[in-house]
Amino acid sequence: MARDILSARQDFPILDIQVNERPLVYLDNAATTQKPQVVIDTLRDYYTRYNANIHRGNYAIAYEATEAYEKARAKVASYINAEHKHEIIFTRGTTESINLVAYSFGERFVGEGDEIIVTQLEHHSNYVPWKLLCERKKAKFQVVPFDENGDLDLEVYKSLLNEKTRVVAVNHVSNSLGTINPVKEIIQLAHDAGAVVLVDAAQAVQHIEHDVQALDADFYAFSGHKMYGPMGVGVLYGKEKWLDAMPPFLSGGEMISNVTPEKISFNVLPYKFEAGTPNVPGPIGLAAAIDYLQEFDEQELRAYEDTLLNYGIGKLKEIPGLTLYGNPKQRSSILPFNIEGIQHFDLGVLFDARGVAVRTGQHCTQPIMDALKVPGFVRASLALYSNRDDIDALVESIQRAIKMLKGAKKHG
Amino acid sequence: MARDILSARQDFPILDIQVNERPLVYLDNAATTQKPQVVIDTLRDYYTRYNANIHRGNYAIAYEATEAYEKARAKVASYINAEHKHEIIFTRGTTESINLVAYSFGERFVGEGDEIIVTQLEHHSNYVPWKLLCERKKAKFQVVPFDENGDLDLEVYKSLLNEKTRVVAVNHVSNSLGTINPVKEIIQLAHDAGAVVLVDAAQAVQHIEHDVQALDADFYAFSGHKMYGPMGVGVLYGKEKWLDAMPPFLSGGEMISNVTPEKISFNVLPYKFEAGTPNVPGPIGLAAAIDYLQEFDEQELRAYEDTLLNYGIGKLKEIPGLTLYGNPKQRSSILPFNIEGIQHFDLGVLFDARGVAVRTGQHCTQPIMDALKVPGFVRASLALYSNRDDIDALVESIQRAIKMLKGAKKHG
Amino acid sequence: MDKRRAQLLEDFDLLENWEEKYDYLIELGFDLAEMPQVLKTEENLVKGCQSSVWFDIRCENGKINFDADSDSLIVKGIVAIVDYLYNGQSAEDVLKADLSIFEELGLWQHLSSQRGNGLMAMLAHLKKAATDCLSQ
Amino acid sequence: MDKRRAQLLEDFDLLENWEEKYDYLIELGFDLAEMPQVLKTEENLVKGCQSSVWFDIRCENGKINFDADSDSLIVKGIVAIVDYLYNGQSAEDVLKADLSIFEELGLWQHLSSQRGNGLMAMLAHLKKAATDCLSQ
Ligand SMILES: Cc1ncc(COP(=O)(O)O)c(C=O)c1O
Ligand SMILES: Cc1ncc(COP(=O)(O)O)c(C=O)c1O
Repeated sequence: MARDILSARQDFPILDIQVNERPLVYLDNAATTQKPQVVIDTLRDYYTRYNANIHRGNYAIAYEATEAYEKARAKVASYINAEHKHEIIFTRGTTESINLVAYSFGERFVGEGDEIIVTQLEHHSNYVPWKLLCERKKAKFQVVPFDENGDLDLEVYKSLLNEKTRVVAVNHVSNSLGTINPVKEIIQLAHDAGAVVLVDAAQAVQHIEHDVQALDADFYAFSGHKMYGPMGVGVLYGKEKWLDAMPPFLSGGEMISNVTPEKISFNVLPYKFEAGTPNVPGPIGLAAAIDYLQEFDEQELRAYEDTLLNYGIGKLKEIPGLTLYGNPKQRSSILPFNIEGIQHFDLGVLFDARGVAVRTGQHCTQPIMDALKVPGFVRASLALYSNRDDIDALVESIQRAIKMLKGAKKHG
Repeated sequence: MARDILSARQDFPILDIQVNERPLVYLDNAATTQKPQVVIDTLRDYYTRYNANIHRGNYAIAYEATEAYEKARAKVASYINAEHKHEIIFTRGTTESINLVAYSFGERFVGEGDEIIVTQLEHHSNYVPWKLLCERKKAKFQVVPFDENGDLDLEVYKSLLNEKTRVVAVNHVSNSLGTINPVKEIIQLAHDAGAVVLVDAAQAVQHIEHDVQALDADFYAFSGHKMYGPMGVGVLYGKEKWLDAMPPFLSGGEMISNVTPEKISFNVLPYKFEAGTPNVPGPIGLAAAIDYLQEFDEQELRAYEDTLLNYGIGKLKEIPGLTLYGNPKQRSSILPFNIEGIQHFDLGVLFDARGVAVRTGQHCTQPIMDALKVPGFVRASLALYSNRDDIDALVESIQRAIKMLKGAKKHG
Repeated sequence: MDKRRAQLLEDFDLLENWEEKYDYLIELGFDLAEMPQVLKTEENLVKGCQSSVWFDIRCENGKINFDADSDSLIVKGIVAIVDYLYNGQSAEDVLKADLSIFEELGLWQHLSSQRGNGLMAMLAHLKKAATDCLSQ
Repeated sequence: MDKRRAQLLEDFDLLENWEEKYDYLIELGFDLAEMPQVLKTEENLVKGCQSSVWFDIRCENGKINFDADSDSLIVKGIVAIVDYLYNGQSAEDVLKADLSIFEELGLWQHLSSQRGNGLMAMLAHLKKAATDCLSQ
């Protein structure tokens, strides 16, 4: 039987702390999520019982560590429905995953005159690596804009796609606006044009569908720390045919099969792309996070998060002077807003005085800010342990801040 | 007052476990070291009290996480005596640190016809990235051999150095033979020839001197997990002048100052080289490990480790049929050997049956194996918590294994 | 200057919680002399990550005078403290300026972890002006 | 084949600890028929990370026969188990072969975490030979 979602909160020890003499109201989940006790315990168990370097040790704790690490790979593969377990590469995070593809796939498959398409909704981590690749290779960098609702303009996308397009890089969920992009359609169109697609799932894999075969994604990247797992572990999924054809990225221990001064030959997948000692407890902790997530019914969880998001949207819209950014066809877990006449940074600081943690600024998405013509905004973002009390505390903090800042203005 | 080194053992919970019904005798410290309780507790404390994404959050736990992360940078800087704290770049480990330099410094400063010198004593992680760089850039790849004692042949080194030499990459301590290389002299000679030097300190920073200014190293790389710190964190030190002149390596969040479709500008040091969400508790845990190490007197610690190494060498030499590899002028913490007529892998497996963990194989140093003309060997390696009992257990295991394997042979 | 420091610390000490402290900071900001709009030039802009500060510094008879403003009310409060402590002081005194007051006020953690919040940059600007002033 | 499996499991079960189990494996290895030196060719070599295995597989009247050896005595013991279970069996039976016996013997963890230990490769060789054998 799946667990009651409202009971999740008790599993996260950090949610019990006090901040500035008030209980922590953590609404910066798009930046990083908190960790359930079981993940924290998994890390401690690793370090106190079977910490060892993996893959080459022939002793008991090395066997155990290797097995746990490789089982984590299998768990991730099944979570995102990869066809093969060796299509899962462990990295530090989404950023490294995307850079790996930009360097390695780019090295082999992108040349002068080729084209790469990203969108105006991308996080810098799925924008800058492609821009720099285009500079290195003299390829053309194309950006799909979004419309006034925060939805991608698919007509422009279609017009940009052509036989020179090599890569399309798009996020499934925008970390700034929460837009759920139609990646399945985007992928279909790209494939028809002969291009491969990298899906940045950093904000998607923990909230919405996460089936790489159903999407037919060529590459799929995400971070453990944003899905209740430890810091310092991320995933790159790649279709076997691409990973096989790509040259290695980082080189050194683990990814080598033969080394002489004349010639180096490389190991098989996935090891070819995992140079050096990995963050062994990272994937093991991530597997624990996936197990934890799967204690809940996935459909129920999505419904819960959607209902809470809509509750938040409704509450925010009642506040005079508040602008909620974007009104996309589908939205996930993100509440982006500003208050007229108040600087976003000030809001964040004043919220903190009441224990409410949100993010303010550009959210690593300067192209979005430029398009919206704002210097930044406040972003509250939800996780499975978020609840109506969190939203209510946020609303109360907004009202207090308005009073303080506008009151001061009058007085001043 | 510095602590008694023999008391260190009690701080490492894993050393109390049983393996195959015997106490664990962990002698694979060159692969990874175990973690003191204080490091494990630091990680738990982070995840239960102030887990947050850093540098951009304006709320209490983000302040605390950022401060702890940046204090860790300062601690590492002072541990290796870097001139500036922004010369410390956090990476996943030595392998990533070296790859960063090979890609970024290589991109900017290595061209066709240039030369790069490595040594035959290098770990693959300080060999393959340079070999691949040479292939990309059509540069010449030169290898300094070692002599029958396992010491580098400095005459050959001098003869290879010339005005075309751009980079010399050398480890301070060999992970296979334990040779302490004369890096100070090597650096001086390289500088005279106008080349920069990367020191692979993965096996040095926890055992011998670690003063980058005294060595005058241009780059200095090491791994947290080999110095009692957590997995998934490493360090690249680089002189400011080089880091400033180098292009970024990974790109994305954190390392950007301005992004438009036309132009990207990069953040200042050290952020320019830390793209994406870092493994925040990694450096914080590493700082705890450094604090822990500094509870001991460094000179005493080195003397203790040297005495233990010599005790081990003496004991091993008494075993008939045992070959101890290398006899370098100075050696640190590594005991490499084979037993005549017995396959190294079999030794490892049989040791494990008695709870003794060593590494067998090529130790990611195939060039060393090729030079010694052996397919592999056994490596026992020491840490600060190692003691004579460990060595005695190893010796007993060797004797048992000889009996089992040779006995079987006779019988068979 | 030391008296002013002590005064600030005493005032801050009376405040019960962070909300009151920020309230006080915001009030300080509103008491700051208004910066003439013409001085808010690109040149005088110290761009932080999330807020902007304008700073017009002048050397007059060996003394450092400045006008300043910020789009953030909280940052403006901080600017007001800098103003209270250093505006009109001798170049020598400004050269000795440090950020320890913000540490003592408990504001340091907040400011130091905001990369590019501009406070360090502000101070650097002031000191550079003071150096230039002395070498005139 | 199932009887042999059961026999092995029973034997292993009697052994008290890992030292005894390895001892038994080593003995099994010594009982393995010696592989003619001429068959230890480069072609017959299945190179593992830390040990080498030679494997000469033949299809004779729909049956799979092989000679094998290893430079590691422990691996040779494992080869002996493969020999005991599959040598001389019909190609059909060999095609059904899996590694579950090693799991049941408790050897799997040891073998699976040794990347490239050759056991998987050995099995792949056998199955390929069995397929070829059937399609002749
Ligand atoms: C000398 C040396 N260099 C580099 C490395 C690579 O370190 P890591 O695997 O932590 O990246 C190691 C350890 O395996 C080493 O011993
Ligand atoms: C959509 C998106 N892509 C990429 C990233 C980068 O992830 P990380 O910082 O974990 O590498 C993030 C998170 O910051 C994100 O939200």
